[in-house]
Amino acid sequence: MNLLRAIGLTLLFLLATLSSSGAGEADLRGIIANFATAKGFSETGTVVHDLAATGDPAVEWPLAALADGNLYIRKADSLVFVGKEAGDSVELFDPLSGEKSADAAKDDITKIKVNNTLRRVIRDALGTLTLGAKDPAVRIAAADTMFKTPDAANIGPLDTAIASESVASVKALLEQARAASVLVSDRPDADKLAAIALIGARSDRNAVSMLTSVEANASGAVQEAATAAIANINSTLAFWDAGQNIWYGISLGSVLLLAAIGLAITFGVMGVINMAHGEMVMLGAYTTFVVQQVIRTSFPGLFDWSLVIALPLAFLVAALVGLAIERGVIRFLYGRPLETLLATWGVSLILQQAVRSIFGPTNQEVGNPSWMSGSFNVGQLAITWNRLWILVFALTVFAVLLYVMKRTPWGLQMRAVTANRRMAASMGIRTPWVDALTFALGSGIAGIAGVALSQIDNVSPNLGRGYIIDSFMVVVFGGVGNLWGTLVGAFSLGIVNKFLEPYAGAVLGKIVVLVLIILFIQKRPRGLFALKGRAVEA
Amino acid sequence: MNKSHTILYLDGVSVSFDGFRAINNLSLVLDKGEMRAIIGPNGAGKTTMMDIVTGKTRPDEGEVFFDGQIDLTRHDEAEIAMMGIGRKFQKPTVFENHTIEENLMLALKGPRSIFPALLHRRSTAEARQIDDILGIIRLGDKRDQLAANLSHGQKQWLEIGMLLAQDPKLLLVDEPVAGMTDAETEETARLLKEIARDHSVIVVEHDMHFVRELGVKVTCLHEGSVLSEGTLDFVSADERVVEVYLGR
Amino acid sequence: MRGNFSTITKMFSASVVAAGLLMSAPARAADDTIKVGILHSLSGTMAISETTLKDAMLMLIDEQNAKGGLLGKKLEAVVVDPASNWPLFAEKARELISKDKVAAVFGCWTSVSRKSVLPVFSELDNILFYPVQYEGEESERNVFYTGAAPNQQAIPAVDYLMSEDGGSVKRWVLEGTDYVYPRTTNKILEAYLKAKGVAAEDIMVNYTPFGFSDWQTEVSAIKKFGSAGKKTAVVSTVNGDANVPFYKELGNQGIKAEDIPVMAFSVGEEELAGLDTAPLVGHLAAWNYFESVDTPENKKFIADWHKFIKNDKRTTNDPMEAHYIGFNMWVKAVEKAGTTDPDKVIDAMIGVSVPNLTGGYSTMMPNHHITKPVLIGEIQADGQFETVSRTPGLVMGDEWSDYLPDSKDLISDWRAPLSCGNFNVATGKCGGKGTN
Amino acid sequence: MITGRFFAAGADRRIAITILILLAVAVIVPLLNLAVSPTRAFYVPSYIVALTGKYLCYALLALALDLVWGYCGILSLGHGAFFALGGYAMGMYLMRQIGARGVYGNPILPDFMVFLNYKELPWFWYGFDHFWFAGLMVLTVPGLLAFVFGWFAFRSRVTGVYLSIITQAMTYALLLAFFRNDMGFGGNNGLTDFKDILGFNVQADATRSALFAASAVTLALAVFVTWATVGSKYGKLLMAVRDAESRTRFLGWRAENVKLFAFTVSAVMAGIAGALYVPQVGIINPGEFEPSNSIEVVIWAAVGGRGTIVGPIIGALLVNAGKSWFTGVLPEFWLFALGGLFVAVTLLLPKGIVGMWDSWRGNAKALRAASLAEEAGTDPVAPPPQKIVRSAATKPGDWSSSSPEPQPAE
Repeated sequence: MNLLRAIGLTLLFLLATLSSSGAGEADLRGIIANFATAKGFSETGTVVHDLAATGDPAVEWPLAALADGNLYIRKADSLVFVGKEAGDSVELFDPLSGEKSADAAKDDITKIKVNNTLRRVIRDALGTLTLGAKDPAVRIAAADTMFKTPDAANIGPLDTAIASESVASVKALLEQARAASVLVSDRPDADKLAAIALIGARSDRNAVSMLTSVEANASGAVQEAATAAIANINSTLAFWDAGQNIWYGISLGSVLLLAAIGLAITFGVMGVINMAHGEMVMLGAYTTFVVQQVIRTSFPGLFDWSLVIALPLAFLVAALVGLAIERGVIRFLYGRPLETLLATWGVSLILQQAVRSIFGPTNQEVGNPSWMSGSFNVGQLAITWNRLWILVFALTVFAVLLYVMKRTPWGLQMRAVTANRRMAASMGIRTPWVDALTFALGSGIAGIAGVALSQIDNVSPNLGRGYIIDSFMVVVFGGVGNLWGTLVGAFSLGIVNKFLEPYAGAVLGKIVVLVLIILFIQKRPRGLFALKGRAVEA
Repeated sequence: MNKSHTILYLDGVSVSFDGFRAINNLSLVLDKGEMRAIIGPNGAGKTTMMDIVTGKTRPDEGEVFFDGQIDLTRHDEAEIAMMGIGRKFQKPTVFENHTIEENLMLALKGPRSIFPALLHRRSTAEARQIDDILGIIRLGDKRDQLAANLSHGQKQWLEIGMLLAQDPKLLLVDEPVAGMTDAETEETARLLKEIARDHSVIVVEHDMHFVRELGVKVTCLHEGSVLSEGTLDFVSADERVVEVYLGR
Repeated sequence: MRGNFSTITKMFSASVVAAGLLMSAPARAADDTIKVGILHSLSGTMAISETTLKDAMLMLIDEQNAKGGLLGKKLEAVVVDPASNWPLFAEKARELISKDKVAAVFGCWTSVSRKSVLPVFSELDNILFYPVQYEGEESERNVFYTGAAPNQQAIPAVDYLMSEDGGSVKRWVLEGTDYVYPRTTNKILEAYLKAKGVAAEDIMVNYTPFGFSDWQTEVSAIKKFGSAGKKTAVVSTVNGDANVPFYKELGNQGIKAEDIPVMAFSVGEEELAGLDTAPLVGHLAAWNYFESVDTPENKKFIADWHKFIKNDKRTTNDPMEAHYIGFNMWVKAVEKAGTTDPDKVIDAMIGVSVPNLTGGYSTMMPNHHITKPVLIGEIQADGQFETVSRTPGLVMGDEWSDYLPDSKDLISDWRAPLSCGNFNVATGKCGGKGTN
Repeated sequence: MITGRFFAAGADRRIAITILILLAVAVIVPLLNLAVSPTRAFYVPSYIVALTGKYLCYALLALALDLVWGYCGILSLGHGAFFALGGYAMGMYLMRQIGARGVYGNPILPDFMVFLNYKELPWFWYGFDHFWFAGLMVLTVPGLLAFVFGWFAFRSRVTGVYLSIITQAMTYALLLAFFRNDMGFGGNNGLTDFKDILGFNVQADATRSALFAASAVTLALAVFVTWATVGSKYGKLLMAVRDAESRTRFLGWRAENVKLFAFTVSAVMAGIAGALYVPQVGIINPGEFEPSNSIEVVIWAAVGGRGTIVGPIIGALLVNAGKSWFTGVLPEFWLFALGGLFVAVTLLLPKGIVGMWDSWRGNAKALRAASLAEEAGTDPVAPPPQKIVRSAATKPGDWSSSSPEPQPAE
């Protein structure tokens, strides 16, 4: 394997230095045809190398297709094609000209198998080939690849690329890639020390990874420099690790907040112990699933908007179900909180089984729109987009809710009914109506929480069960009836949990958090932000 | 000041909830055997004062002494109750799922731990005491009925009866005639006066007729402190009191 | 109103009485059918996996009936719901055997459900077919294990990762859900890796609770562990529900299969159906069957399945194949024994050989485990696995791992005269290791 | 004395009948199982013995819960934890009895410890080879946990919903803890593969019958003890705390001690139920700590009628029989049925079957209690306008106009 790569890279080096003379199309076809006869991954790998060795930019497309598993051999004539699946058949294109050939049935063609190792080989080969690409993003990816798979042979092409690079940030990456390659070459120690300094400045995990292998293989000054650089990076990383824990804690907190915030309304404001709250979250998640299904089949272009479309629908679905529960069950049980607990538990069983009967018991696929995928770095902190959006979303929901409660007539009525029902009723507020709408609001918010949670968790009938206990803990910890308490409760539980996790492990961490909550409730029986005074104790 | 003759001694007591000062530098002294009426508008701190005396609320500052030497701020409700302070709530609170007799039995003075209660058998002395109290509160013919079925006024009496069963030295009675008919009010006043003969009593009440009927010293609270103190006539002549009650 | 309440009470009591009567009514003993018990959770947390197996069994029984039944009688499926509740598994097993008089039971998922019904099966002497991969360390007379033992899944998977094709992995993360299967599998793997010369500091073991959903810390720990300059892989025994958030986090934190591949033992087509697999292409799983396997038997099986379940999107998976094999073996053994009497069938089972779906034959071995090929597959963008490696021959399930100190001397052979599930070759006695 | 009261009091006839039925069942069922030939009509098959034995343990658990919920207003959503702890104590004894008969043949270490490479028995397993010690632990472990938990919670006056939720947190934390393999309790698999109890094979019909009889007798005893407790002055006090906790405090009672005693006794009863349950079902694992299990216990008590002694027993038997029947006959629908039962009982039968029966039969005491409620209006759909709506959902089902639970969360 390493041998293969070495051969490949030497060839690449050769071609790069010889500049892109380009082999004839016939030669390329000849090499590509070898795919049909190659047996096993290593032989296919050889063909990839041969192809890359030509240095012809035309091989980029077939190689990329191979990496994606889209390169096929037609059984009838052993010709190689780039394929594109279209229903039951596959559209075939010539690998070099891109000319469309006749469609083929799946049975008539064989896919050329790739595995991780082969994909890596292709990635490396493409890395060198795409150093001169027009798109800076592709050049960055190439530089990144070459940094991770350093090879003395890369120095040449990298030098060429650095000389012609105009974007400063890309240039820096290319220089780091070159430094990495210098470290595995037999260049003099002085060059290597300079390279270590350059890489040390990166101060990220990849740099540590790179320097660790240098440390293991080098000796003398180079080794010492590597050790020092590693120690240096590690101390920086330790700082970032703490930051990372906080970020993870905030992120977990935002999930808890989303799950609990609807409960803060139904439980906190209305005093209804809604055990079916988790199922409202689940309904929201399933609404997202249905929306995505419709979009996938009918409007594929709208996929990135699917969550935005799902939000109001999820709110509506959950709110309507909430309304039905309130009108059908809960309104008969006001003032008997523990009985609402039992009744809503029953409702939750029914909802779960209903969803199971309709959608089946298995997980449903809810895709991440492109803007929710991947991550970006802040310093050494990898922040995933979905977590960030969920945080933003949770805070937005919180702010809107706070606004509704504090600044709108409806919120005023809601608070009036909570504070003094009789008085509110005598002032012309239709209290049953306010009750129903408040419960619907709480449920609706649980529904939109479901949209967000569908992005990070299973969409299955059991989805809600996983959140219900945590949600109650958050609301109780924060102080019932206080939205700010819920906010603070969610984030503090999230952060405490994430700080405990690396030391105690996930299981023990969670147990410790639960025990802490139990002890905390002893100390402050009404939570963090409890109202004090006579009124609440009466 | 010498506390030895006092049954209740409050000095400089303050308590606040979330910044709201419910009791503000309140001082109040009740002599042994005295009956005192406390009046004051809503929010004057009457109930909070009772909460402090009975150990439900801890004062932020100030002294609270019972019987001259017992510092009440160091004890909780049950201890204070055992020392001899009985309290009737504003809203009559009796055990609605128990019979009247059982209500009294639970209130009777005696050991208050679990195991004696488990093995308890009613003695003839206890039965006699219960009979006596039933006579005083005029519920003898309803002894086997559930408390839930009593009228509002009867529940008030039952609660007073439960206080009597405790045999306290000091009774705190919060709005005993709220919601009573005139006849019942009169009867209650008579009952309280009878009780006051051998107990110290504090009565909180809005009903001026009732207070007048009691004919005792009156303290008017306002915004957590004593506004005026003296006979009812004296207090009701006080301009500040008039202002507080009638509004500016 | 009062009247209404009485009516309701009356109705309620009436229905209770009716329920009682139905309960106590003796099961109509129909001699013209052979009953087959299906003991899979249809509700609760395990329903997600087990419901499919119930349907698969119903399909297999239908097909067998279409072929004319068994011993001239029709087969009749008796479905019960143990509701993911382990004591209920035992109760339902007892009910199936004692009340419904089934000839064999196909069911359970997870070791705990199997362990809870074991005493029932040995007491009432009936047969259980267990279709899921498990940790081994067990061989019971009344149980046939059609799922993979660790050596039919874990060890070939690790071998593949260590090979050049697999990326010559040098550093290992053993990530699992905290229960017996991952614990035992990881114990075996640790011993195996150390025997292969992997240093202790190159192995990281971590456990998370069931249904764990916040993987940020764990994934970043994997990333950190993987940045030591050696090729790193994750061997995941993460169970069921926790997988989706795990893979989502992997994808989002940018852990690519080319850099740190994840080899899973509990992730099959069914689990992937709940995921967008595009960011996961190249991550691996080891099973004895993939839906993508291109054989005529498999094609027919999938077509039958889609027809039966009336949904072209439903996937097939390894435990379904295990039931397919187990059921066919049982049918064959019953035919061979000429009776459904469990005692005779148990004896007849050993040596029975039936086609599996991956183009070969599986045989029931004397240790009540079967022979299977081991396939390593890579996740594809369409949610299927692409086989990247396949053991050259069939692998025989090894119930007592050779890599655990306390079980390496044990073997199981249920043929007479040995008839022992834990025969100690060192002491020559049946009954485990003896003194410690 | 107490026994005199037992036979004399007409109102308590129901208790006497229950106890007599239980004792009779304890004798007759084993007889019908062991002495009657399987072909006869009266034969009780073994699986029915095992099944009903299990139900009796559930009934005991429901009765234990009812003591704190029905009589003291403490809605514990964590009683499953006490049940499971009692079960684990018994399970540990049964594990030790396996001895060298485990698959690895290790005379000291249970199988799961062998394959998890334990070298020696963890300290907390010491002593469990003796039945008396295990029996003691069955009582003390749940009792101690309840005592410590209750001591903290009641002293800090954690009530109502808060208490319910922290009891749930307690059982959830224990669930997670027992799932951990490092705890030394067998992790997810729990304890299983039992062989002997007191030298008798747990699989044998005779042992099963004996366990069944033991369960029935224990339940009868528990009924008697609960009845005696509830009927004593302490029992009155318990209900007084339920109905007006602050009043009891101002009368000088320590409400926290009153609750703590009931909570601890109840936990011990739950522990005994668990200990009887384990040898009959043959497994104990962390699933028993599942919060949903504890919630289900509450519904048993509610269905039968909380605040009564016979109610929880009837409820537990009926719901579990229904569950067995439904999961066999209509497996896909049984959750609908269970969920529907939860809703229907809370809405239509707030007093449960027994309470309903009482008001139906015009039982004098119940009528008296109901009279006031009827005054307040009996229509559950339209709450009477003259009362505060939140507390006015009072229906004929309620005992009285005052809510029997602690105050709402607000």
